[in-house]
Amino acid sequence: MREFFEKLGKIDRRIIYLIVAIGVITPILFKARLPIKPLPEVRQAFDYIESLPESSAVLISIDYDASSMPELQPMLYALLRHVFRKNLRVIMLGHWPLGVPLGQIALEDVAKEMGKKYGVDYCFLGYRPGIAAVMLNLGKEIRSVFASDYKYTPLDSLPMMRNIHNYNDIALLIGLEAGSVGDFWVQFAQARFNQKIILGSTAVITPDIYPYLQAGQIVGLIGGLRGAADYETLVNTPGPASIGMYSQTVVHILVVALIILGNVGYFVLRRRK
Amino acid sequence: MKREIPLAITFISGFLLIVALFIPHKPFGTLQETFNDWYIIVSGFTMILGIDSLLLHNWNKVKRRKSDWPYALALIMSFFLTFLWGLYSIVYEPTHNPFAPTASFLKYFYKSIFVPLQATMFALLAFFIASAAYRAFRAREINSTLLLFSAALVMLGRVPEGEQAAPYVFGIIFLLFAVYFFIEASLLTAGFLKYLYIALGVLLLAAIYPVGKLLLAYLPKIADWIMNIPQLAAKRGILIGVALGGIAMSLRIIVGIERTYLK
Amino acid sequence: MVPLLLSILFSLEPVRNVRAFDTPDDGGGSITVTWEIPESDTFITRIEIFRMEGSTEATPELVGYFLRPQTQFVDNTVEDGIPYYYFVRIRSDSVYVDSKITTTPAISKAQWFSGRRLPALIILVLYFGFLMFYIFKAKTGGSLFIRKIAGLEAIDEAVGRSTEMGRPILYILGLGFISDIPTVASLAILKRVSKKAAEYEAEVIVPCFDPIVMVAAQETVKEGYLEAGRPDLYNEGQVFYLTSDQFGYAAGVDGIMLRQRPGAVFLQGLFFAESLILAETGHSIGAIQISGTTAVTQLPFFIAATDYTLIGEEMYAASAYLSKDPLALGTIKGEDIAKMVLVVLILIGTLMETLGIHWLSNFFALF
Amino acid sequence: MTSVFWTWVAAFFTLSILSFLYKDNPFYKFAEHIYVGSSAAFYVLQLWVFDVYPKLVGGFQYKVGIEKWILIIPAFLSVLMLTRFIKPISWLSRWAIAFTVGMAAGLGVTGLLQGFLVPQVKATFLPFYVPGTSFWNSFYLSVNNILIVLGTVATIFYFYFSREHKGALGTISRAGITFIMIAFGASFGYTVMARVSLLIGRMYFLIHDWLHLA
Repeated sequence: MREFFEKLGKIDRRIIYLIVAIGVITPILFKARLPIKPLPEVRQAFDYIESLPESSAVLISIDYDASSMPELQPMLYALLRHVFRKNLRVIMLGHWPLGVPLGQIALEDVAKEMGKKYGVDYCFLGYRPGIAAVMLNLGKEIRSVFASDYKYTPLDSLPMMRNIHNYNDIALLIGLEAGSVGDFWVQFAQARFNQKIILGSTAVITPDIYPYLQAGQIVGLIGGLRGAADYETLVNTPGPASIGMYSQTVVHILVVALIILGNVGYFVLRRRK
Repeated sequence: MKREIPLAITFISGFLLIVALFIPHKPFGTLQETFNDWYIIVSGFTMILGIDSLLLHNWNKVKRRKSDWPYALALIMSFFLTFLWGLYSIVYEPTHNPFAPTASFLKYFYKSIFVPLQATMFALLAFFIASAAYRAFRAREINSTLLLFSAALVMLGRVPEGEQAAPYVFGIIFLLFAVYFFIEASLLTAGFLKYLYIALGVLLLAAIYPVGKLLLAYLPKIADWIMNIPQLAAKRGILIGVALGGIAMSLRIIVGIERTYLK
Repeated sequence: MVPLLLSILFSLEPVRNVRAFDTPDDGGGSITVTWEIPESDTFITRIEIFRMEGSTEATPELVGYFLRPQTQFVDNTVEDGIPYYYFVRIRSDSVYVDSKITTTPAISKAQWFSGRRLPALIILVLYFGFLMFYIFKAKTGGSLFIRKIAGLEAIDEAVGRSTEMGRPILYILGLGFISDIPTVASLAILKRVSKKAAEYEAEVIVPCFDPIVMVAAQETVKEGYLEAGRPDLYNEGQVFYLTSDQFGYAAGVDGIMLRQRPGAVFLQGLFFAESLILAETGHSIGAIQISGTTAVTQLPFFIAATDYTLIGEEMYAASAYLSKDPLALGTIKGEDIAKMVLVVLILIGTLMETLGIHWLSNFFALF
Repeated sequence: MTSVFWTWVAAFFTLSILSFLYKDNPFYKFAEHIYVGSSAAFYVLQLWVFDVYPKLVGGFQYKVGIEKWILIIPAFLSVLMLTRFIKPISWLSRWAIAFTVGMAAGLGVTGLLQGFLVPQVKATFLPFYVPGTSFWNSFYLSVNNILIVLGTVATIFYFYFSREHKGALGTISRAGITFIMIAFGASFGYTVMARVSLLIGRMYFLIHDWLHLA
């Protein structure tokens, strides 16, 4: 009996790794889902997109790279599905050069799935250096920074872009943020051009973005994997985030349980000394 | 001379940057950016030394047939293959930029080799965070107990349905503590400490239900409170110390008291 | 006639009090324009700012616009020394009214002192004063006490134990560049570690993330060996470059830990998410680990996974603590006095806020 | 077909890195060495394309007058750095290091002063009494402010070095370490979610994209 308690105090780390792995994998394999109550700021974002008239233009900015992919990519998929289902048009660009291709993958994926056409329903502009400069020029004329799309097709050859020149022609801007680019969007696009903005962010920077929501500078906020799961739920397309939420809860409880076990072992051991 | 000139260079460049903070006039107003540009240029050329060091280090392993030398060779080859692939994208592909979305470098190397390696290394943290918590979070004394509790509260407060699990988790913790106190008490002879332990044990048992109710109703709020009040206060204290210490360290460097790479 | 009629209909009044002046505290090339919007103007869809160069007679040029009510515009397209005049036009769709043209010319110029930063200057001069005072005091003698810092006391022991086990010492400088102060602080500790290691004839391995840090670390280790009187033991291959990728570096260092089995691991400098990967692997090979960083978010992981941790400022105090250089110790005393002053300041500030006096907090907000 | 091939490549590297959790093995060794080598090359390319080329080559091409010719200084410092390849004059590289260390000191002062010291002190000027919607609301907000101020002050005292932590200083610095420990626990707990998200992302890739199981 005593030996058993002592063992609790020093479980081999590999067993802990195994427990965590099982905790993550099982819910994914069985597509287990928790009943998710979306947070109000996520619902706000969803409702805003719902309210947009058909064929409005939505600008999506990819401001993250591979290391934040697990949180922001599911968010992007859910948003794209919603936007395309509402028959809105998507213009995609980005300020993190190494993340921009990740945005393109998602865009092509969802477009194919929903039968959307390049140049008519969506287009991909890519990356240009200079964060503030790009944002300010988008207020004047999009062609002054992006004369052409990523394949060097002039914007005027893309049917959907013919009447789009600046923020006036863009109904909504969605920024997916892993760093400080979101602050720039608020500072330049919202404060100067009154652009409506929804920000999606990694869990780490979400606390920094909350003040914008409270001040009414953004019309919605989707934070972390939790936010992504909320959005998937709202759009009713369960994906990696909603499935992941189960794993999250399981792993968190497992870790707390492990801490308790460790302490039980520790106290029994200490008692003997 | 070998010592004085570097010290003078350090003094001048450090001093100029500080003065520049207060002078908007040219060239001081943009000095920080200018220096940053210079730094980037110097660091770009120093990369040659870095790569030389990396390749030589591994080439020596290959040459001397040290253990694991085939891996060292794989490292050298992967360096050159990646580098040449990038060069190919610069020279032969229409965008002349390996980081353009259409470049084969980005499409294949970056997406299928680099990203999985990076993301998986990063993902290892989920395992390590569990093993570190298990090993280190022991209620040794009052402070480590507080650390443990605040970690557990925030952890459960951040996940959906966390508040459903929390009452059970903390109920078990309280129960265990109570049992511990009773055992301690049973081993003591009658006295103040014995009754104190018994009282603590009873108190913990009595607290299980109300605390459980409280957690069920307010857990996410409690977690936020911990983050926004005590967490913030300590973080701020540490940051003020870091700022004072860092400025003092900078001054020591500028006036030449601190010279790590010089005698 | 029609616009005039419509403007009466919508009661579009021109903006008032248009002022243009040189933007203060800047490097020139900038004029700030401010104005007031009459409360009756509720139909504004666009605000346009026009500029005339040289005189009020010149052709107006559109220099900026807003799509929402704003009362300030910074024109960064001006040249120093030329007089400019401005007026502001507000629109409600196709209807517009212009404000009066500014009467005094605005001329941009660069300032030699940023008044906005005066508080920062005062704080800096005071703080430098404290530090210099205690440096001079230390010069004239008088020993200074410094409390025990467990993590620093453990350095010699860790190096010694590692040597006894016949294992090398691994020193990790983190992901900082040399332009980050924590990296420089870490180099100071590295010097001490390599000196001790040279005395014990133990090997120090330093894998680097940044090439400039690598060069500086090579010089530092060489200097440490020289101070110990064993320059013969130093070899350049001990300090080498791995990669500038965060997790590539972590993967490489993990490999070194597993295969070279260091007896002591130092993690000192600036760390990000990789901190725990390194510290857990170090723990799994049974090395004594001494960590230190100023990155507040990574400190919990170091506390959990390593044997000793230098928290924030303790890392900066390390070089003074280890070298026992009286001048450096003098600055530590200066820091402590500054802390007392700050605490008093914080208490005064909170008291003033409680009483509804915001003078002090406004002073600090001047940045 | 190619996409299937590249998915397998990605899965191979993912599993190789994960195998490290069990113990060091040839797969991890291989993946690790490939990672270090290729990422080093990756950053050389990135540094060239995004930094050195536009700043130095671009600078010499497009800048004029003094702004152009001043670029000789960093070019010269770079040459000094490279003297390390020539042993007899390698000490010249210390001049270049001296410049970078001086920059560290200068940026250290300005950055810490502007970015940390003044804003953090200012943010701690909190009133001890906050009027709220009700007595208890006001009480709650006021106590929060008092806790923040006291916690900050106590933590500052923990870093008081030049006196033994005994007596009053001992008491307050112990309160400081209590705050620090609560903060570390909370910060640890806060990060778990983000880290687990990363693992979920990888597992989802393996199960969904590679094995097509879910």
